[in-house]
Amino acid sequence: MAQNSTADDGSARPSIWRFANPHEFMRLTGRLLPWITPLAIVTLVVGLLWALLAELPPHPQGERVRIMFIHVPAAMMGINIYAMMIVASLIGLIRRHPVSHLAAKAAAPIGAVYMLAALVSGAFWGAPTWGAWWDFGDARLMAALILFFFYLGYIALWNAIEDPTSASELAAVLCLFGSIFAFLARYVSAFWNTLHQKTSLSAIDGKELVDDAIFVPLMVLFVANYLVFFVLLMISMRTEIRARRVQALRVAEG
Amino acid sequence: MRALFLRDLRLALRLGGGAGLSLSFFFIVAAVIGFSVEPDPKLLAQVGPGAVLIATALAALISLDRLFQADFEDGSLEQIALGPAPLEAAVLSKAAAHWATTGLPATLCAPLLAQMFQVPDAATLTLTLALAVGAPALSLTGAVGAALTLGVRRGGLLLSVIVAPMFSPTLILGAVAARAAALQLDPSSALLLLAAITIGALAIAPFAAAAALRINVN
Amino acid sequence: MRLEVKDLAAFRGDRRIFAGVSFVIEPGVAATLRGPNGSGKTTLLRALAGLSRPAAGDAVAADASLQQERDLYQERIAYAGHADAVKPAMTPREALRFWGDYFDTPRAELDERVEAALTQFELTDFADRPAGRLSAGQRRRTGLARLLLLERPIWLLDEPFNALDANAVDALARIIQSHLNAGGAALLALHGPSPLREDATFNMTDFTAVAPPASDPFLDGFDDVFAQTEPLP
Amino acid sequence: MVAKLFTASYWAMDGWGAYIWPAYGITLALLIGLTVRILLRNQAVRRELTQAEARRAQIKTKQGETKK
Repeated sequence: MAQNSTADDGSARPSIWRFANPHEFMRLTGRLLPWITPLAIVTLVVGLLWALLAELPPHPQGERVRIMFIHVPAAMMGINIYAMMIVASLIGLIRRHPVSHLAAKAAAPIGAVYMLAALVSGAFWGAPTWGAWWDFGDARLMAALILFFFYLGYIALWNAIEDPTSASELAAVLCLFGSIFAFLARYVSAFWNTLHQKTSLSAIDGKELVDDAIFVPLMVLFVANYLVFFVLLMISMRTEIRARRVQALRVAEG
Repeated sequence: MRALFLRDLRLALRLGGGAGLSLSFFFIVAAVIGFSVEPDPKLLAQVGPGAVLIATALAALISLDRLFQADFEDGSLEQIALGPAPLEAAVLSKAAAHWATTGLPATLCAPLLAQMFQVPDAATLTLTLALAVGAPALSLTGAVGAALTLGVRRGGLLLSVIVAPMFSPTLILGAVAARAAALQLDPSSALLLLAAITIGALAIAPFAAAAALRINVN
Repeated sequence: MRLEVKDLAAFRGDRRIFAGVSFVIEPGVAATLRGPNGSGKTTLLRALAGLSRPAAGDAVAADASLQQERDLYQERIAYAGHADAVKPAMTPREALRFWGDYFDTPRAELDERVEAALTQFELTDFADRPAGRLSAGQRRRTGLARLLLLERPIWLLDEPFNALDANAVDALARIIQSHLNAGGAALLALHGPSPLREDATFNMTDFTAVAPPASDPFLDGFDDVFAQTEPLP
Repeated sequence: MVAKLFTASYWAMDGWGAYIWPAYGITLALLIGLTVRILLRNQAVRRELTQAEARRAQIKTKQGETKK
């Protein structure tokens, strides 16, 4: 954990942390949003139509591969957003920049929703394939479930604490400390397979997806989801910054 | 640091009957799981290790809420922070006291409980070993959760939501070790990883908890 | 031991409590800190005790600076806040023995020093009764008795005299005076008159800044961005 | 390519349609729900902010008058 004993002077340095100043961030995102939002929508629509309408090559899974077009990007987003939150929390603690704390706070609900989507689509993939909606032995599904709980805990901690500065630092500590166990959960639940071999989600989806007809729409959906994430993140952060502004004004009056 | 550990133990013995209360809770939870499962021996043998692990985790979780809260309310936490020993050491001794009143008694009583569930001897031995190695990790991660939710009124529920996912690796590996032993497979890899998690928690949890305490105590 | 405070400032969340706090307390002096409730007396004492991180400025105890050598600095400070840090289930004797041991009082002298502290604060006749059954005044005295065990040169006391009866106040005043005569220093946050000679008095009102904090990133230099009503979210 | 949409066999998806469509449906519903929630909160906070800014402007003008 970073021990930040020296007081940071908080002035906006003309370095790459420029966007960390709330004022700069609002101006920057104000220019960015108008063109990135339509791009995100278009890419998403194209990706989805492609995934649903594409002629699939012969595949043992047959049509069920189409669920992969939803499950894999969602799971990836769920995991990558948590990684982004770890970085934002670290920057927030070390450089003491409130905006990066707000980035982590704004990203959490989005990550939680993506993780939930991954779980749901995973269950819908599992039901026809193994005949069970949920498999506690499947490492990827277990890791997704545990990470989803971390998201809920993180969001709950933010809402439970009034003072925004201590809330952001405590949430950052939780995010950083929790990340160790989120990472561990990914590999620990694979241990069940050492007891008895059976095919599971994690076993198959790596290899079969390399085929071009599947790979390209998958990539388009990846890019689409990242764009959607950035748009939602920027809007949420602008909301959070305004909320902090309202709080600061109220305190200054008070 | 030793002074704080001994004080917490003495207080635990004097106030909540020390290990007695958490031990009775441990047995109650395991018994309740026993009730709610068909008493067929083969099924019980499989559920047994799970029951013991769940009972241990819940016994730890229940008493985490007051770990720092009591000292925070009467001002002792401030004085502890001002003491010569670093806050990380104080967290370590409090987590050790918590383990001594919840994790340790559960580990000692696990064989007895495993017999009630007719768990085969090999699995009982491995389960007890897994608890002995894994239970401290529950107290250490729990201490971080308790420090994080210090400022929250009635933070008990929030504490559980935050800490339960952190218990998952230890609980999964405990179950895997017991199950492997029951199937006459080699449980050592699971036990070794359990030890690794506890050592990792030993190294990191005090710093995370101390950082959270410093934020909350200011 | 000399305590020098240089331009200390502290925040509570976004609000600036005080700024530019500078004063010096020479050895043998008991300074009094006055000011209305909520003016930051407790926040200043806690910042000087190293419990909360000041936003700016520094405090130096003899040669140890709060910002740079926090541990060395804290070894020179004894802080007694509103809460007495006494466990209801522990008796005064046990509490003092624990705090003495925790603050590294040599084991040999511990019992002797605990007894001395108990007698000085007139706690001997109920030293073995659980603190939960003691009166507020008696618990307060047990908390303050900890100061004698610690042998720290600088005492930061937050309204030490409230909940104490007349002769307890005199006893405490005598103890603080002997601490001063031994070259120690003290800073007392007080409401009423001080039973000690008031060598120096500082008032929080001269340190409380009225203007909103200058370096709050969410307040300053923000007006133009919000003035125009953007169509954007 | 689009004509395919109207053939029943397309929707059946070799019998797996009962799993594929709900998967897409729920995922999209979650995403849309999230977006709506974010936009609603954005609007609410913006309204709150304009009020706070207006109050602040009033206080500033009042202070301005008392100084004159």
